Amino acid sequence: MGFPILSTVLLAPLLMALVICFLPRESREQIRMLAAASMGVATCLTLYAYAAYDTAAGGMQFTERIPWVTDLGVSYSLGVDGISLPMLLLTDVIGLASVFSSWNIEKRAKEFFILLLVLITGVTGTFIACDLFIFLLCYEVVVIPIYIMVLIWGSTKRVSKEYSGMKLTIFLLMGSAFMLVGIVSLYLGAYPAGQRTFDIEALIMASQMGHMSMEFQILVFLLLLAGFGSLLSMFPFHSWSPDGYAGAPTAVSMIHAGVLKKIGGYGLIRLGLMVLPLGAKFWAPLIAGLAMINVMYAAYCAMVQKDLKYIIGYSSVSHMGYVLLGFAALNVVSISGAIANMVAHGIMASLFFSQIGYVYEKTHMRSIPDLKGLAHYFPRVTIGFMLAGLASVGLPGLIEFVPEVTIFMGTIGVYPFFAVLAIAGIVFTALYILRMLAKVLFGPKDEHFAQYEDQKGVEVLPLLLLGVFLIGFGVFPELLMSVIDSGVQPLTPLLAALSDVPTLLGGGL
Amino acid sequence: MSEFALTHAWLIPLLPALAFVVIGLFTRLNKKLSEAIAVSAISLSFLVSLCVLAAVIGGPVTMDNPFIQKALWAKMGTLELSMGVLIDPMTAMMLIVVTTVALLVQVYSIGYMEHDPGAGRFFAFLSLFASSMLGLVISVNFLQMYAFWELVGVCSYLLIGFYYYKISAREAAKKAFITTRIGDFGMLLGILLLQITFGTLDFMELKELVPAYIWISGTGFMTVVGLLLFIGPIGKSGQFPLHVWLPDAMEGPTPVSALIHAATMVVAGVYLVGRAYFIFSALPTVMNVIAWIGGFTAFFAATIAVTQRPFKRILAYSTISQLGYMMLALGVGSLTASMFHLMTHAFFKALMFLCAGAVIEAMNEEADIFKMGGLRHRMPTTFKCMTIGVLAIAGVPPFAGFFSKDMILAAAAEVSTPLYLLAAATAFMTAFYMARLLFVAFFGEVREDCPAHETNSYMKWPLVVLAVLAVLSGAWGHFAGFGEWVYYGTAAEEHIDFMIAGSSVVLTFIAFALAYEIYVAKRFSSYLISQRFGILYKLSYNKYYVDEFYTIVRNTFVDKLGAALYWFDLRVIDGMVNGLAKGVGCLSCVFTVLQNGQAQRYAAVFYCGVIALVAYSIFYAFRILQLLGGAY
Amino acid sequence: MNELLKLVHGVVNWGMDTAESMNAGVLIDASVFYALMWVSVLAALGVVLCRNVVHSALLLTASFIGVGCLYIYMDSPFIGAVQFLVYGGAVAILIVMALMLTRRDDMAHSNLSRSLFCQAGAAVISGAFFLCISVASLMTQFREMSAELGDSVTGLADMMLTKYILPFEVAAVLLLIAMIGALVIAKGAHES
Amino acid sequence: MMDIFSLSAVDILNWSVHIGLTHFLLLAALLFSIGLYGLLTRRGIIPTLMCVELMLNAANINLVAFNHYRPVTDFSGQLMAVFSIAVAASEVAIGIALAFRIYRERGSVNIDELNHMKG
Repeated sequence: MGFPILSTVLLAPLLMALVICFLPRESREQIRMLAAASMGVATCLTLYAYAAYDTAAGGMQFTERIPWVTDLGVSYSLGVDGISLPMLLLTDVIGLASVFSSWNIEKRAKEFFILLLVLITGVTGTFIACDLFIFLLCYEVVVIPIYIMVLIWGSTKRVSKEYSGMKLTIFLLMGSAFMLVGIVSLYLGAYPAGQRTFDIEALIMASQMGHMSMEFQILVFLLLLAGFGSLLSMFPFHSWSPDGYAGAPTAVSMIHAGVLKKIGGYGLIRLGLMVLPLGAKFWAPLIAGLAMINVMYAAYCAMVQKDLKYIIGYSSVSHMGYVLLGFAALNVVSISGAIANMVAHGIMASLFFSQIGYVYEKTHMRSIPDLKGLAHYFPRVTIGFMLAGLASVGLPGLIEFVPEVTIFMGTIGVYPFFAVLAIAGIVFTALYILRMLAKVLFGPKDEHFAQYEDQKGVEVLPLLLLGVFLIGFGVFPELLMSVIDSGVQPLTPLLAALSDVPTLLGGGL
Repeated sequence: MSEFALTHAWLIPLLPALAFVVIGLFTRLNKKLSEAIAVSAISLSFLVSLCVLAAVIGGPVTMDNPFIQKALWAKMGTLELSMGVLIDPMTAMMLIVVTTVALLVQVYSIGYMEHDPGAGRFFAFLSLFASSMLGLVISVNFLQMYAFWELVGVCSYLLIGFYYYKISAREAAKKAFITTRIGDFGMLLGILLLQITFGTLDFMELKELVPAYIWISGTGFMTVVGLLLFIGPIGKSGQFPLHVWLPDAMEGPTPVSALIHAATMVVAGVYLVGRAYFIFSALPTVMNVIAWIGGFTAFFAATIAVTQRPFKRILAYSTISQLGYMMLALGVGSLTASMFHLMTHAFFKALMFLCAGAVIEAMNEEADIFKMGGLRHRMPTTFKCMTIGVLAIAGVPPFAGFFSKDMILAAAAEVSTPLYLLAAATAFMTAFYMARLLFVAFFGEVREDCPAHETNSYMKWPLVVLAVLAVLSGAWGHFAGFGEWVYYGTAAEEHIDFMIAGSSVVLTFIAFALAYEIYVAKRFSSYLISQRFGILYKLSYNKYYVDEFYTIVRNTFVDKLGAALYWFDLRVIDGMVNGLAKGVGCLSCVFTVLQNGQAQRYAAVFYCGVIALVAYSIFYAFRILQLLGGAY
Repeated sequence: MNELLKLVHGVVNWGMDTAESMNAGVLIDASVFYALMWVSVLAALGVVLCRNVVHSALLLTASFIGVGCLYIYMDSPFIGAVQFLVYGGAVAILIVMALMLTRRDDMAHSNLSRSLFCQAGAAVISGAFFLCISVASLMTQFREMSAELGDSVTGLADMMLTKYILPFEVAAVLLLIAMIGALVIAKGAHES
Repeated sequence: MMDIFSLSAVDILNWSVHIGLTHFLLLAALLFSIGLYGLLTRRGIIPTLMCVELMLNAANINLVAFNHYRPVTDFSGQLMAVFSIAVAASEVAIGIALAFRIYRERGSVNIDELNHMKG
């Protein structure tokens, strides 16, 4: 392929961050414009890649490979297949929306946009990396900017922003520590000393050739599960996500909820399932159990929250429970449902955070008792809230419906008890979302909000951008599903072979 | 022409959807333009559905071989979700009913919303509702029906909460959505079970697979699926346990109540049971459950309606009661009776709601019927239409209600007499509370402070049309052979069982006379009667405290449990995390003791190390000596 | 009680039969060694425990001299002489002079020691150290043989100037630097 | 050849009379631990220096003893002792100079105050 699309998508934000470094501090407008331009370029290229992706052929496309550290077997190799392409699209769309939603940052705008662009580059890198080394490298690149951005531009509500920044970073680093051990043992276990490599395709080949014993796979999968689980806010490791989001500035919580959590899910599928199928099958009942707890527990916690961002934090933990449930059922239908749900939740959560961010930016209020009757003065924000709220409730015609139904269809056969409880989750989700919408948006007029004007000009762009995808993928799910299907289809022989593998406690409920 | 209509039936839901998009995005603020777009869209749909009706009557399409069109919606591995159109006489009838009532309600709301700033938004939501209801009617598989089912639920949430500045309205909207959502949860489970056992959700395919499956492995599993599926209609059509949201839904504007909570949405549950009748009719236990829930809800709602004071609330409970009738008809095995009653009920209930709208607007938002009086002089047309409605619902012969209700009573009589007696008692009470409503509101002397005046023309003409339909639909349906047209299994020929019909007419007249005595002639004071019944009256007036019970349940199981879990989350899980951090902290302070700057302290530590080394080497002296090769 | 008797009886018999079998030289040797040992050890204890720092300085000199005599006892007179000269003379005097220069109020109890707890700790550590080294040295079997190496001074001299010439020169340089360094530090560089 | 675990009273007395290498090692160890004790307990700088000197002396004894009682061909032990004495002497010189300077700067010679290098 002539033009290296993926490298440009990866490096455009990074190069622009470098360019911004040399701009003077006062030229806020130029900085914003450049940041938006770079993200615009990246998004257009991703859209082109998404359109040009040949679903019939499937497999890795737009691949680029430059050997980097040959004796370690590390190569700068990028590539996109049915699973990572939707994630890449998600990253760029949310990245662009987050740039627009942090349009009127006054305090140190230059540093903010540099860190934001570095963050987006890191996240993009993790999704398109075909090489574990690059995957880890980009993942570590992500953690630092987030910490700095939470510390400087964060907000101290129930918990001080230092605390939430610290908690966020330490949890992610602890997770990545487990993941690192897992990946290194994968690297060592896959091939003998001579031909060791970090390339994911090769690792998949190794596991299919049976280089890794059953116990090895079970243990390494547990390590990866701890790493990716804490990223995906699985039950015991979920406590960072509500605090993290509440403390973070709008753009960071958008990217964090929207995309960073999905790295956990993507990693679980790419590394957990494809490379360690026996391990995945063994731990599947545990994941399903935790997922069910995830859904119900977070939904209940969201019920009693007072702060908007906390509700969305817990709701994202609850939705990740569905993704985990989809993954644990280990069949093509539920896994493609899980991936689609990740994309859906990404867009929905970032829309929610952009609207809350706007309200917080204007009124400096985020707790539900203070905000009432926003609909009178903020019609566009209300549309944003309603769209995101109804999507998270699973309204057909919006993005969340098809993935959720697919997960349920895939899971109810395998884990009936867990699935029924998780499905009961949709009632609770409806309860806390509608309760929030009712209290915040509707109700009698409140003169206090008269002084603030609604979104106009650039501030509406996040709503438009994410709204288009929310409704587009909702009314025509085939656009999203065909790509995901082509990514998950090659898994069918792998999953079929798993049917007789022993599982934890002899299979789930 | 008819072929064109059939193949383009998917236009019917699409047109109002386009209207919604156009109004929503562009003409929301311009009232006139958005009204025009909305009404024109729904009238186009009405025309197309007329053509469809013509095609169905003329053409080969019957209940057994419907016209089907399908398109792929989403494909995941082996699972294929598709959308499509399924036309059969039942669908055609429903299309006509929905489009007619929607058109008339939209015309009515032009007048009703004259000086309401949010009119554009109102018409947008009405169009969205119309498109999703029509989508539900023509759906070809369970998933499409479930999708539009939820969409209709959301539209009712948006429309009930239309006056969002009223706290009661937004709470009622939330309550409506949550209660129907609980019903949807059960239905979704049923659909999922169907999917994993039969691998498809398509009605026609299931029609062959389900009877075969039941014949092989008995009705055990399918009963569970049937009951789960029936939970959806209980939620949506306001049957007994989940009926609480319907009376509160009266918070919405009256056209909304007329369209959604009388004619269309609430009958979606009945329509689902009708559409999936091949599953339910094969399961005797489920049929029994449906019949008894329907019968009980009818009786239960009628007892409450008798003592209610607000105009629209009486109509709401009467809707629940009539829906109970339809479920009863389905439960006793007569799809024709239920669908026929659905059609006639849609017309006269919409008529009465619109009259209620006119009356309440005239009395500038005063809803309590005991504060109205003698409106028959001030609002003659409304009074005439209201009378027609009351006579129709009471089942007085020439009007629609008589034919459809008696068909249900006849069907019920064949199956089980207790059900018939329950239905007859409900018929008596219906006649009584409707007459009470009419006499209290329209008869008696005119109050001086009542500003009532006749409504403007936009609101009057739909009333008249509906009144005509309320009169003719019964007779036309009966004599034109609704039975041969919409049936399950064998075509049911129309006949009137004079015994049942006669007894129900007599009951109705007795009820009218009783109501006249109490409320017009004031022979017995209603207050005294209510005192004598004491407990019964209090129970009925407070709606058997079902709402309070649900609030208690929600408080304990949702709010308190949520608070407990959140406390657990903060204390235990966060506690562990913070504890870990503190642990590392104080571990480090153990080592700071060794670095306090005093040289001697460092020397002491140094020598401890030396001693340890020397001691170690002494114990392992011999091995070390071998290592050194004994060169000392 | 009777084992004790048996023990004493054994010792007495030993005393009698060694007396006549061993020639007087060995005993004299041993007594000289023990005398010198006790001198230096007691002096060292004095240095450590004595309250007045001047007394401890003088006792330090006594200890150096005791050790010097031990060197001579081990017939290496050159090292003994160097010991007397360098340690006994220079170092001890230097220390006493330093004490005088940094006089503070009452010299009587200037030699303060730290709290009892630290003393106990130090005692434990040094005791453990002594124990370890003594056990180690007792356990190892050294093939003892007092080689007749002849006069140590000439031996040392030619070794210093032939084989170890480099360390010899380095030691010289070291001493020079130490002297200059001491001057610079004591004088305070910035005043000059 | 001495195996200290199977000793009887007579052997001890025999051993104590014939002065051998181990006597000197024990002596040196005793002197060293006394010096160490002094080092750890003295407050002042000069007393600490004195104790350091003691410890160095103990080391020298060992050197000379090994040279004397061991079958060696040259005087490397004693040579080492000479050099160590040289080093010790210079060390004392510098130590005293530092002590003197600290006394003038700080006004006190107490070690506890000198913890500015605290971690």
